[in-house]
Amino acid sequence: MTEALDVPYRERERSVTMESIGEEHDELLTINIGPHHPATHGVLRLLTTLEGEIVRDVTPIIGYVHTGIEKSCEDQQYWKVIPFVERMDYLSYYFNAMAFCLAVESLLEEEVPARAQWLRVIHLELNRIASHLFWIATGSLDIGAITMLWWGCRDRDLALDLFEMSGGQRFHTRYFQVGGVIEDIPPGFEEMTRKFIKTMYTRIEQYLSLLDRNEIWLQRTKGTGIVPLETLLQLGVTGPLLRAAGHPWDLRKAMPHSGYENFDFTVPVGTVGDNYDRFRVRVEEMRQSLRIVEQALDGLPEGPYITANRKVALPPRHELATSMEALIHHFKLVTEGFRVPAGESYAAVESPRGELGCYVLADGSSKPARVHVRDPSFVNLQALPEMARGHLLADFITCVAMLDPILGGVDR
Amino acid sequence: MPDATGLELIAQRVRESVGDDSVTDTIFYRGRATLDVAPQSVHDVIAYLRDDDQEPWDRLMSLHGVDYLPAEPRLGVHYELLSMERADRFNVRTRVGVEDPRLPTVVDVHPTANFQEREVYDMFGVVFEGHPDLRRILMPEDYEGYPQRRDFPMGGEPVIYTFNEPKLPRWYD
Amino acid sequence: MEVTRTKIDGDSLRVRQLKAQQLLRGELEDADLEREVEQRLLFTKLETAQNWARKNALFPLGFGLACCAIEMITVIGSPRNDLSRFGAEVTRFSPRQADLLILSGRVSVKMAPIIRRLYEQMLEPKWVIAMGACSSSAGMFNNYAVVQGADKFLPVDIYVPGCPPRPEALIYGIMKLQDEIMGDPSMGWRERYRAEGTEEIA
Amino acid sequence: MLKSYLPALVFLLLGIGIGTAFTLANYALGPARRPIGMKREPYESGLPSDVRKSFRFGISFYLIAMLFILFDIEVVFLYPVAMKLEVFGVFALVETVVFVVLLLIALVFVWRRGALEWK
Repeated sequence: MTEALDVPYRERERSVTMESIGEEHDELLTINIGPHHPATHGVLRLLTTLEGEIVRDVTPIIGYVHTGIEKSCEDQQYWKVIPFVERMDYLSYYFNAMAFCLAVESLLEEEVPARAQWLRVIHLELNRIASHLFWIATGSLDIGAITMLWWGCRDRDLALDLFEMSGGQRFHTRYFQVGGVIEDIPPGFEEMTRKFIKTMYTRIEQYLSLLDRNEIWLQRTKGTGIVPLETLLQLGVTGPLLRAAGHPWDLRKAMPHSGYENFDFTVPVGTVGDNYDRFRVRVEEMRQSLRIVEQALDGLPEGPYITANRKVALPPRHELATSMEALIHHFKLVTEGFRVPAGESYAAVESPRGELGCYVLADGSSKPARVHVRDPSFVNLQALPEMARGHLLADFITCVAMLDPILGGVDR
Repeated sequence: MPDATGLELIAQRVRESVGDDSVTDTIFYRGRATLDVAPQSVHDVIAYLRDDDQEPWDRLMSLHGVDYLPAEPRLGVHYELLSMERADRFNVRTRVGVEDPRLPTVVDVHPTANFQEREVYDMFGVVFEGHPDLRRILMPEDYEGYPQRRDFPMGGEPVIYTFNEPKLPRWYD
Repeated sequence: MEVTRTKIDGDSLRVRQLKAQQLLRGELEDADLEREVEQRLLFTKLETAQNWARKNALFPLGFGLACCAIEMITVIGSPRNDLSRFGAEVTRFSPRQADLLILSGRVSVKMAPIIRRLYEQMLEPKWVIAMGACSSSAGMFNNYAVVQGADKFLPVDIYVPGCPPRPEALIYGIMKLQDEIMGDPSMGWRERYRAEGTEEIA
Repeated sequence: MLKSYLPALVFLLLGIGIGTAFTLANYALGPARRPIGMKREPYESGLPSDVRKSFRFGISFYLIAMLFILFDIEVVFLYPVAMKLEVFGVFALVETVVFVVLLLIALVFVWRRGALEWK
């Protein structure tokens, strides 16, 4: 492995050529804001060419946490793929599982009962809040507000307690199954969620009171990292970045799936498209998610929490003792898993960072032939050089913070 | 999602404007419209669908590669198109053989394809002609082989469970 | 260092304070002085004192790879279970000022030489915690892209199981590391449970 | 005469003593391990660094450094006055006020000339 390092690194990174900067400067400094750096939210390497404090050119180089998840998924049965897919974008794990389940359900033409859909929406929105809380914690840490790290992590723990209560674990709970949800929510879940919602409304006021009238925060975020809307659309950027630039594209409103149409919530849209708008759009999204969870809890329908089709869903444990069919179904599912008829499907979900689509190719066996996840951070990362060229290095770090890339999803 | 007839209409329009042999097949399955396109005319079809068609598909959401190993033109490349006005999705697919996987790039039509084409090149070995900076994006620069092809070994280590491993080393080979 | 605790009630506490005051003012004579000094002083080797100081001032290198990094930041950042109780919550981002490397996340093949370089640039004496299943043994990613266990290219001291391990699990791992720094014989479960025949097959 | 400078001398010796003690303690107390591999290499977020020794920083950094020295070191002069204000009496107070006003004029001049904006 060491000889690979003797090759001078610069020659291998041919893409950073000086032509793009015009005349030759002896003061140009090409450095790596590299894989190990406090401000890159993971192992993202930004090969930046600086002239003094001005960023002249940026080349994101990724792949440092590439785990070959899509290749591993091809070796697992369908219901074993969910833990792999959840670990791609490790801050919004429910959204990965949701996209995969939607894709497989559309292949199976499986109808998910209403209660399962509403439970899924509750967990998706709680996960959006938890993801935005972590973004506001580390994002403001990059800009200098250390208090936000303690506040953000403190409130995020409340949300993770809810996941632990319903799914059994704080992270990657594998709560979503193909065809519904693995377990109904325990009795105390509803009160804890309502208490969480009440505290979160006041906590969001606290964040805004700390940040929104803070002169340093306003000067660092207002007017920095502006990218014209047309460039964003051409670069395929979706999510809060696009909405902050004034384009109200939200998959939950445009192409609602799994019951989003019967909740009323508004889509926050920015005007200028700078970092301050991105900050306000995400904070407002947290409030809207709270409203959605509140409405979902009020109108949670009764009924089964997973599809009754025993070919796909495991039968309940107590039935195994009595009925022979349940035993056979259970045995068939556990050993070989359910078979999906040959075909392809692409399902997209609005994750906290943008459109998260999952493409599944089924070849009739019980293992997917190909699972590809279109990760929003991977596509949004292409907008980073547009934000940074010609601005100060400090604003560049703010842009990375407000872009909120999750490197697990970028590198898959 | 354009239904079966809508798909045929689109295919018809594409054949007229881009070329008769450009569209090889149209598949409508489980509510998903897929247009199979000949490899060399991908760029023209996508440009046509974006600009001159009466129902424009102006956004490219995802570009990903697939390895249909048993089927003959093995490597497939999918273009997930999205129209934000009509909130509708459409899929264009091309099939390329393994011997010379060449495809014209669509970066000039949709700049978002830059990273995604590099990933398809890195994982499947499909060369996109005209791509501004075609290099490996996920694997190390000097990595040989295209990991996500189905004939590429999974790698990793065999997990040893047995207690008599010292007596019968690597019995599973 | 056995520490015996005796119950101090009201008046004997007053007596102790007066005695300490006289000791400081130097008014105690030989017999009293001997006994007082005997009770107050602590004799130890330089080695133990050094380890004790190192144990309680671990500087972790701020090093996040994947999902375990989020749990590590929660351990450092969230007030509920934080690391400042062990004096280890100051994460330094330059290897020159860090002596504990917490490998939080999956170690990919492309990242391994960089981690090796960081490890070599760290301060002596340095320790490595492999946090989570992925860095301990590549967890469920038994494929081409992940190094099968960080101990293939780094000497790892503590393996913390879990995917991701709970914050309390990481803190327990750090407490175990502190025992190891003190050279506590209770480490090494194989000796404690006399578990012959379970050595890893290299 | 030597009497009045003794504290300064002791302070100087103590400073040097503590400084060297800490640097040398590392060799005495630290583990005797030979530095392996890339210990000597410069740290650039985990990658081999290509910054040439001949690299010269831009002129703006020099300007900011000068401004910093100009305005920040003045605080050092205020300390002794603040310590012994009642001994020096009103005269010292007036003098420091004049001193600060002069600095303010300099600051306004620099600010108007635009040296504070980053070019």
